[in-house]
Amino acid sequence: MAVSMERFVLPGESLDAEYLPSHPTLPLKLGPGLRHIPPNTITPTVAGQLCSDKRKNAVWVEFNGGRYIPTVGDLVIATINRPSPEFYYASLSDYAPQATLPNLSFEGASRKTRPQLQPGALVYARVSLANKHMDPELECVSSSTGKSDGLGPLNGGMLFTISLGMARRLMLPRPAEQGRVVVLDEFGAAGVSFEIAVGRNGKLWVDSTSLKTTLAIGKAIQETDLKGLNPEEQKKLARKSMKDF
Amino acid sequence: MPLDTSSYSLALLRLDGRRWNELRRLTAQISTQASADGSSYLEMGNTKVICTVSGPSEQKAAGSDRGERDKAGVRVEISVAGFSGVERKRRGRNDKRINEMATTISSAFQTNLFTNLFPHSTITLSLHLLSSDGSVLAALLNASTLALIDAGIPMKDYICACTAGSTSSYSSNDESADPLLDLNAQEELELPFLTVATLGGSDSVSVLVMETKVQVGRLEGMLAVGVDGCKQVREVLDEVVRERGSRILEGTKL
Amino acid sequence: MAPSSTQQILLSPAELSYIHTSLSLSPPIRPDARTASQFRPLVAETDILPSTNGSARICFADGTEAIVGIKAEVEKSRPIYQQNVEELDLSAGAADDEDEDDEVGNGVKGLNEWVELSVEIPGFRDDDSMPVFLSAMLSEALLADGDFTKRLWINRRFHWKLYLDILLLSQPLSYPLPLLSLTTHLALLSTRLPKLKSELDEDPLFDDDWDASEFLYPRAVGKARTRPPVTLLVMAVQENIIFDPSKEELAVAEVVLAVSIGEMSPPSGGGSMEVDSGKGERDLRLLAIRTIDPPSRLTHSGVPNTLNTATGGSAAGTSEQNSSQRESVVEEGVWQPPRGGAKRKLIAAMISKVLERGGVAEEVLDGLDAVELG
Amino acid sequence: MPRETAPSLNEKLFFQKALEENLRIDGRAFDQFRALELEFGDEYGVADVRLGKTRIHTHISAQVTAPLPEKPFDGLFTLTTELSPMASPAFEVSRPTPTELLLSRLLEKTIRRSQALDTESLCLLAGQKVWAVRADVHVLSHDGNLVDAASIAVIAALQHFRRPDVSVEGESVVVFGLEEREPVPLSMLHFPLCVTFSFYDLGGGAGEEEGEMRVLIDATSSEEMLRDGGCTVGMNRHGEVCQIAKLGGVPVDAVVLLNCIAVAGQKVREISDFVKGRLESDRKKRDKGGWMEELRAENDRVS
Amino acid sequence: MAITILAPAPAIIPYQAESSPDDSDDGGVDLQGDVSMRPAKRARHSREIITPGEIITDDAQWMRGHGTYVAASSSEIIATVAGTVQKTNKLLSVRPLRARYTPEIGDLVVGRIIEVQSKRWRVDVGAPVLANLPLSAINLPGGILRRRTETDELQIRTFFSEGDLLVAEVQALYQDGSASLHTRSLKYGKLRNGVFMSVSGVGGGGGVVRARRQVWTIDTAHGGGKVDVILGVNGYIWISKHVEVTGGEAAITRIEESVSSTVYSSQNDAIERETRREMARIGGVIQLLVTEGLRVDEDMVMKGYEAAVEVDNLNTGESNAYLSVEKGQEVLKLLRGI
Repeated sequence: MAVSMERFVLPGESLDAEYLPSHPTLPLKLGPGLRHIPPNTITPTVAGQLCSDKRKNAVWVEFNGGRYIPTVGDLVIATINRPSPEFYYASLSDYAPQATLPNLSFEGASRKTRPQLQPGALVYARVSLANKHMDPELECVSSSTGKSDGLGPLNGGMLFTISLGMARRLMLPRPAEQGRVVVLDEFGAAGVSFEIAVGRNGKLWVDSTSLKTTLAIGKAIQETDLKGLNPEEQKKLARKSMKDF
Repeated sequence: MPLDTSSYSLALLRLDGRRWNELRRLTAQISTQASADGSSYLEMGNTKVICTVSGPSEQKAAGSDRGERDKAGVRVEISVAGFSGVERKRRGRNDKRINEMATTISSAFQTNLFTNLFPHSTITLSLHLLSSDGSVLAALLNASTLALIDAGIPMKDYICACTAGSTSSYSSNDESADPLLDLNAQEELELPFLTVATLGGSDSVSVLVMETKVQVGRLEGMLAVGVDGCKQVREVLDEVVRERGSRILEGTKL
Repeated sequence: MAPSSTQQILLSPAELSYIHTSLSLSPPIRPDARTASQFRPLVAETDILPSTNGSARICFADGTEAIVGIKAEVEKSRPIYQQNVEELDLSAGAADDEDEDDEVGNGVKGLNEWVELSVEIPGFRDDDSMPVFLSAMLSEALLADGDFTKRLWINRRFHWKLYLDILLLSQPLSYPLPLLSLTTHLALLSTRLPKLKSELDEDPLFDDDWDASEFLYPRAVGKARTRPPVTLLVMAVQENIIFDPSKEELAVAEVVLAVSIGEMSPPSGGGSMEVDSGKGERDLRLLAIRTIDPPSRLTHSGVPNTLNTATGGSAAGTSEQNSSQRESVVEEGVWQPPRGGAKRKLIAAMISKVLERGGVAEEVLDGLDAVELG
Repeated sequence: MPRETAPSLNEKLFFQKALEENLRIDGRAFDQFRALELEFGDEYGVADVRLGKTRIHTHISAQVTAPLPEKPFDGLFTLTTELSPMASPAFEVSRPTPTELLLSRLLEKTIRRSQALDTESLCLLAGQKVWAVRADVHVLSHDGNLVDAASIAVIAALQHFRRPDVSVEGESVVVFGLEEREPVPLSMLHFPLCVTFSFYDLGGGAGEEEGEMRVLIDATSSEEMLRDGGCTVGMNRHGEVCQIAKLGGVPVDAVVLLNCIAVAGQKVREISDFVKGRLESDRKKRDKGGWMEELRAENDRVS
Repeated sequence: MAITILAPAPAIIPYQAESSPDDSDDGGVDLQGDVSMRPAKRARHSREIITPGEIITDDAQWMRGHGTYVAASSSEIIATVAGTVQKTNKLLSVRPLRARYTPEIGDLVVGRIIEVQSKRWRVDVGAPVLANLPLSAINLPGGILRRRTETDELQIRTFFSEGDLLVAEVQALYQDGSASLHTRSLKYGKLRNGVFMSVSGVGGGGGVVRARRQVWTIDTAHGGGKVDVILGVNGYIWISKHVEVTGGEAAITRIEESVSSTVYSSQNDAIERETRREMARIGGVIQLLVTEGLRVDEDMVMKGYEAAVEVDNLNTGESNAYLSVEKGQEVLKLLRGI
């Protein structure tokens, strides 16, 4: 992994070329939180950690906070609001516009055999369409393979709210030094079995055999998020909460 | 002018000639208005209330869908007639005290009615206070119960309400204070009191509102008197419904 | 023109056509078979609220219900300077008759601002057009003769301030004006004011005994009676004049009038609209007329079979053709909303039907008189 | 239009199961308040209360006005509440929600109607000049239990507030600036606080046999959204109940309610002590070097 | 007299203070806090009427039906509405004295179109929520078996438009209690040539009840000819001039064609004034039955109508179809006499 996190940037500051990756052939890719002002000024629009990937020649700002803005390809946990003849209306977060989830966008769904979701049900879905002035659209099936890939209704368990940054951290495959959350590994290593789904919209769904375990895992992540615990502290936290059950 | 509270001893009568645990004249009629789905007229002493129910009917517009689509919403509108009090007074629609009563009534019936039987519909209660002489919230609740029964909307049980007071004002800490049932406007002005509504004949309290200061020790007695008063109210309301029902049944037999 | 209906009622073209044709027959056949001048039975009671000076409740047969409570409070009069009187009068009110100023001689004088009238209709805000129009029409009739406010005069320094609170208790199914007017009439009839014990311009002192109180409208037998005004709704379909229209009938009306009538004591000034200078009989006077926009204008017209594709006809190609064809085809049994205004002769006939000796107004007033008071 | 996401079915079920096992989502005991923090501003009469993620800012101000004609000997005391969309997506500007209505009504009943502030002491010249004290309650962040937090904020701010000193000679009133004379505290008759209980009916259907009733204190916003009923008790540390508001919701046995009132009394004493402690330490902080004592002594000599 | 003014019905039962609260059964205050309630006692109180909260039975063999509920952790069946108990096999339900119409499959209803959507109509049938009439559930003109086309969707208003009345059958019920209607029979369709009246919201044996026949023809007196009466189970009633189906019983296909040519018409046929008067009389009779809380079905309407004609004949002077209060009483007397 050629990801590097070099410095903390503030909105509006000018970025020196030395911080930007330079690749001989690939064009420079700007990720979230950066803006290109022609001819060749690049400034951050948010405060956060400037990250760059030399191999892909990409650069972006890692930041924590703000509202969730749907982006195509994001995995999210949505709450069904109400059904309609063709869609389910679902909400992703407070303030966000309602998303639509076509009735047939489930694995193996047809007119006759589609899942019946009650208002309030949770689904793990992928954002398939996100335009500025349109309601986002979700899918629970891969349009190319027709497989669910683990998407679909989430039964039981509990939903926790986490920060957007935490949601991203949980989903990125990174070593512990670069912000990987180790608290879950710690639980796993202790033989606790649980299921987890992370939504980029700042939602975390946890299910396990007992209520207490579910709560402990959810709260451990929330606490790691809130207090910004380092790996050592995370391990301690996990061990402590495991004592309770 | 403070009341002479010494005259309130259990053995004695109140200013209007009632005993301490006596309700005022409580009368009611149901099906008073042909155009409404349900209606009632109720008098508790000189407090007079009319209630009409319309619905359950299709929810108006999409603007009102506040998540609760799997059950009926209960909307309550209270209008206080300008001539209801001693002095003529017009109350705006934004009067917070009235809105609080409306919220209370709505919330009490939202749990008592089987609203889940009528998804995405609205039950509208329209209450008119024609004359007020104490126990207003109680009268409104009782009238609502009757009108909802008249409208044939399923409910767990009657919600019956009355007020209960205590002869000692909050400042005096005397132990000889006695509870009083069903206060009129004058008594409400002078004495600490609470409004209590229970579910049917049980001790389950659906609404309990107290707005005057009272020693915590007084409360138990007041509450006990109030809860018992609600049971008496239930008997009366039940009689009204049965009377009306019998009359309908008689009429059907030809 | 006053707004028509409080609720747009939805009737199918076939229903409208049926009712309209029935009402156009001579004599008309009303949906409930009443005669043209017959009223539906109503339930009335007065003096129902002890905390008011006067009150009444009326239920109409269609289930609409109204209650009126009247409260009087003693108020200090604003000092009036004679030269200002006319100006004040104008600013205060609607249709005040200036001629009456001659009577100021004995010092008895009323101001329109001594009466406050409010109309409350469920589902409407206070400043919506419907309640505002209704209260304007009701107070217009009440204050029209300038005689009413004189009853509120106590002495030169004090007067009664009269609050009329008119509540519609039911949903406004049909046009509520007649209901509200009749209820107000009864409430005014039952209104009593405490007997004055003080004299002249002292601070007023009243008799505590409610039994000694005096009616706002004294009911001495034999003397010339004065009664509060009533406002009736009259509608016409072709030549037929129909009273107490139901909401379905209103939906096909071609002309709708709200006619306010008052009964006078022998007048001192000149009432121009006086119809009959009776001797001991009711002396009725026309106080106000308002045309009401008939809701029938807002209905959709029916489609005749010949233009209906669903019934084997052929629809017109364009919308213009369509409307012109509809205009030209006049078929029996197809509803056409009425257009244009009313003939003067018809309006005159409607008014005289109300006011004539033995006419509807007399019967209504007789009926209302018979309601047991107090 | 921003809207709040209603709790999902999963959350409802999980929460209910947790209650059955006597667990709360955030691990508190049923009758435990969240961490309470109280800070005072540099100015007098500014209090900032945090109860978990709920945060309320209160500002007291006073000015001289004419009294109401029907109460010439009483000063004025008004309470205003503001719930801005900043606090929660459920709030909208200029559209009062039931939450806002109840917050302002309950504060009104608990603090104003119970005469916590001695309005007679605010009278300067009968019928002409009185102090008008105004408490502005701003909800900065809403995570449940606004009423309790707001009552703490208002009561603390009222005790912290100092109004300018005045002197009355005949018909003339002189208001001294803060630097001219040491401002004086308001005269308070008692210190009522609110404790809100949330009821959860685990039986599902109510009726006579509802055996499974859970009562929580200091509910978070999501706990409030799932509750079947609530009851707010306003009382002071002397055991005087100022108001009770169980405004509908699930029926609760009378004995349970009486129990709640007893618990409320205990909580009010605890919170009162906490507020007192914070006021004391704030006073010490301001009183660096004891110059305030000195000033007071000087005043004594003058008078 | 043009106007009849009645006094309100005195229906107030004054509350009687119990003379000695301490020895009465339910009165009295237990200041000791021992305020347990004895619900079982009230259950015995019952006459014929059951009121909400009343325990109907604690026998576990019964199943709960409409108008009842079973409290958690008990087998007691408790009433939720005021009305009469109905036992169907092992099903126990309470029929309310008065309630909004609840649709049931197979009901014949009269409804009014409230809203037109792209592929369906929303119909007011007096139920808590509007009913649906899908475009696919009506007979299209030009043959019953014709396929639905896009043109039909575009011309949806030519079949039914806002305000139109129709008679239909409840075909299905959705989960939320709303009904789906159909008019796929020659009996059903748009209504014309008559008047509408609504007597909904009556129950407890009064008002329109589900009966053997909801639609029949009256051969009226006074030369009124034949009049059709449609009693919608939902309390909406249509009274119209009877239109003979042309062609008799010849070829079924012919009937279909001729019917379909007028089934969506909103044009009335010519109707005699005598017919109109008798229709008004029938309306008056139904209204009378409803205000008296009587059953409205074919039998009662026929009897009532005959009585009304008789009363009218007894009156000297011109025949008047209007049922005044006095005449209504006479009709009732006749009815009760039978």
